[in-house]
Amino acid sequence: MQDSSNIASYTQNHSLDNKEIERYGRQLITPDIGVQGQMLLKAAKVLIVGAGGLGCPVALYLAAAGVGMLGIVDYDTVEIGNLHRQIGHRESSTGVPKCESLAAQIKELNSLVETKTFNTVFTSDTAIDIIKQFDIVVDASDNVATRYLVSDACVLTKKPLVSGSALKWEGQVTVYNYNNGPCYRCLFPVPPPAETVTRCSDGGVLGPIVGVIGSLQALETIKIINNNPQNGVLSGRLMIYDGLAAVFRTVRIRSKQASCQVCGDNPTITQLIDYTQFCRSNYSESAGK
Amino acid sequence: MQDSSNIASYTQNHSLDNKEIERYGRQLITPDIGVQGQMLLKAAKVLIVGAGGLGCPVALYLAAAGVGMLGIVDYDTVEIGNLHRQIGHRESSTGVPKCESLAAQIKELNSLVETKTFNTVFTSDTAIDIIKQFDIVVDASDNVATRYLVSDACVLTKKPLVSGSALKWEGQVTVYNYNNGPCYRCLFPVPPPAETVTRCSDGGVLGPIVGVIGSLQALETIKIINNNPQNGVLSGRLMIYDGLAAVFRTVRIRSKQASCQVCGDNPTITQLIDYTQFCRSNYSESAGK
Amino acid sequence: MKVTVELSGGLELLFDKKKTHTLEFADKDEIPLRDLILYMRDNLLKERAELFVVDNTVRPGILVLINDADWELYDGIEYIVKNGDTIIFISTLHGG
Amino acid sequence: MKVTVELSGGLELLFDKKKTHTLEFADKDEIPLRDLILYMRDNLLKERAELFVVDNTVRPGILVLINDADWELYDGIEYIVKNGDTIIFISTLHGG
Ligand SMILES: [Zn+2]
Ligand SMILES: [Zn+2]
Repeated sequence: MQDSSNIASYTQNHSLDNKEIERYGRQLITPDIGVQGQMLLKAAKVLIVGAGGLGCPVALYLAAAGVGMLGIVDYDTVEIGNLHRQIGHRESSTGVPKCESLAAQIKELNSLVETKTFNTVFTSDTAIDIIKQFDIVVDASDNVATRYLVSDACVLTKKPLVSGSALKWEGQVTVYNYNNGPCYRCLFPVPPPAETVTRCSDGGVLGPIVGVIGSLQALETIKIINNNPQNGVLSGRLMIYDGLAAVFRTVRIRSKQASCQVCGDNPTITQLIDYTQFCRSNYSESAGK
Repeated sequence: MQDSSNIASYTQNHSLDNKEIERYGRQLITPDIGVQGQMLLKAAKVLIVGAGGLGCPVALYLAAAGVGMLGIVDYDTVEIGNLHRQIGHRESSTGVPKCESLAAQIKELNSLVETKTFNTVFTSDTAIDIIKQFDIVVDASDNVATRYLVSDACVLTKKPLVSGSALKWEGQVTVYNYNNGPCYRCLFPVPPPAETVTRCSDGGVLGPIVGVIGSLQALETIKIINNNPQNGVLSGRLMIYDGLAAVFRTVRIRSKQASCQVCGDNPTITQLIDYTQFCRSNYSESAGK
Repeated sequence: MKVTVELSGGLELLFDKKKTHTLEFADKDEIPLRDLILYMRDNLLKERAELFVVDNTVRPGILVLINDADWELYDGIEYIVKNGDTIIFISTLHGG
Repeated sequence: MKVTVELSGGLELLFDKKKTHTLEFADKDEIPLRDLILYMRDNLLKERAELFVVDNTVRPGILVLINDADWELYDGIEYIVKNGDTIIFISTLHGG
C-alpha cells in the first residue's frame, strides 16, 4: 500500500494485529481516532434496539468501524416490504428473524466483530438484563412505548443513549443521558396522545432518510466511544433533517431537568413500568397486525 | 399487512405489479412519492461513478428504492482495507472488481433492479459513451481529475450531477448542472494545486461520514427523478457536514456563470480534455501505488 | 410586528401543509407566546385543534423552539414574543 | 470592529487547528476582504502560505462565504467586511 509508511507512524506501541492494521488503516489515520481510538472501538459493546431502517446502517457502520461487540434486539422477521429501506437484509432472508439476518450480514462484512442477537420483544421484563451487557445503547426502534422504555432503562443502568427517529421525508437525532445531559423524559415528560402518532406503516418513510439518520447515530456512537474532549457529541442539541427541503437544523434543547421523574433530583420511577399502558400503544408497529 | 387498505388507496390505475406493491408499499405511501413517483423511479437510469465509500450507500439506497437501472463504474478491486467504510462489499469479495461486488449485493437486496457494470477507468475516452446510457449521474469518485471529467461530461451530455465528497470527519454535497444551476467548473474554474489535495489514503475517512453523504446523494437523486415542484433540490446550495462538531451548514453558492469555460455563454471546452494533465494528478487515488 | 412560525415533524399537515407562516400583528409590538399559540389554533388551524393544543398549551410530544432554542431555556409559554422572532413547533418522530 | 473567521475542509490545519477565529480591529470599522485575507496570511498563518494565498487571493479550490453565501454573490474579494460579519473559507473535498 502506498500509505503503509504513513500508517506505520500511527501504529507504534499498540496491541492491534496485522489483520486489524490492514483493515482499519485508513480509519485509524483519521485525526482524533488513531490507534488508541481503534482499541477503544475494539473494546466497546454497543446495543442496537431495532434491526429495521435505522438499525441497519447503524449496525453496518459500527461493525465496519470495528466495534468489538454488537448486540441487536428485534423480535420481527424480514419481509419483502422492509427492503426498500432496510439495507442490512437480503431477499433470501425473508422470514428470518431480523436480528439474525443483520448479524449474518455483519459477519460477512467484518468477521472480527462479535454479535449477540436477542430475538425477543424488548419489554420491561427483558430490557435491564440485556442493556447491562453493553456500554452504549442506540435507539433504532419504531414506536413511542419502546422509546420511553429504552430511555428509562438507560437512566436506571447509567448508559448513554444515541437516539434517532424518522418518518416520511424527515428525521431527528440526539444523544440522551450523556455527561449529565437530558434524558428522553426530560424533554417529553408526558407521552403524546396515541392519535397524534404517525407510524411508518401509515405515513411511509424513505430509505435514504433512515440512511442519513442511522449514519449520524453511528458517528455519534463512535464519538462517545472515543471520548475525545474536542468531540462535539450531540447532547443537549437536537438535529432535525428535512429531506424534501434539503435543510438541517441543529437546535439547543433543555438540560437535565431537576423535576424529571426518572433522572431528576427526586425520581419517582426507580424501576421499569408498563410502557404500553403509559403510552396507550404497543411495543411495535406491527403488533397491530 | 395492517396497512394494505391504506396502500390500496394509493395504487389505483397504475402499472405496478403485486410484487412491486408489496415491496415498495411503505415507500409509495410517502407524500410526494405515490405510484407515479414509484413508476418514475422504475423508469430511471442512474450512473454511479465510484463503488467506494460514497458509491456503496448511494447504490444500496437507490437499488432498495427501486431505481430501474443502475450503472456502476469502477476499475478497482475490493481490498480488506476498504471495508471499514465501504459497506456494499463483503470479505468474500476481496480481489473482485468493485463494480461486480456491489452489483452482486444489489441483486441480493433487490432483484428487480437491473445493473450495468463498467470495470474500467472512467476517462475522457470512455466517459461520454457510458454517461449517454443514463439520465442522472452521481459523482462518488475520490479524486480531483475525475470530478472535473464527470462534471464536463455531464454538461456536454446535459445530465444533472449529484456530487458528494468526504474526508476525515467532513463531507460536502451539492447538485450540479440542474435546472440552469452551476456546474463544478462554475465554482472551481481552476483546479487546486496538487499539493493542497489530501487523499483519503493520507487523511483517512470515517465510514459514517460517507454513509451520511452517500445517503444524502441518494435522496437528492430520488428528488430529481420524482421532479415534484416542491422538491428543494440542492442546486445552487452546498451542504457541509462537520461530523466532529455535529454541525451542518447549507450555504448559497453562485449560479451558472456566463464566463464558465464549459457551461457558459461562449464555451471553449466543447469536448473532453486530458484531466490528468489539467489537474496534474491521476484519475485515481490508488494510481500512485 | 412580524413573527415567523415554522412547523415540522408532520405538524404542517394541520396548517394547510405550509411549513412556514409569517404572521403580522399591525397593532402590537409584542405578544405573549401563550396568546400566539391560541391565535394559531383559532385562525390557522381549520380542524382537529386537539392535535395541536390541549389544556391551553401545545399537546405533549411537541417541542417549541424560540429562535432555535428550546422554550424551556426561556420562560416557556410565558415568553413574550418580539418582532422578528422565529417560533418553531416540532412534533417529535417515533418511526425508524 | 469584530469579524468571525471560520475554516473548514482541512484549512483549519494551517491555522493552528482552530476552526473559528475572532478578529478584532480596534481602529477600524470596516476592512476590504482583500486586506483581511492578507492579514490572515501574515498574522495567523505560520508557514506554507501558498496553501492559502496565491497571487494575492485565495488559492484555487477554496470557496469563500460571506455570511453563509458565496462571495461571488457579493463583490468577491472587493467586498468590504463590516462589523459582525462572518467570513468562511472552505477547502473543497475530493475524497470518497
Ligand atoms: Zn430525565
Ligand atoms: Zn459551468
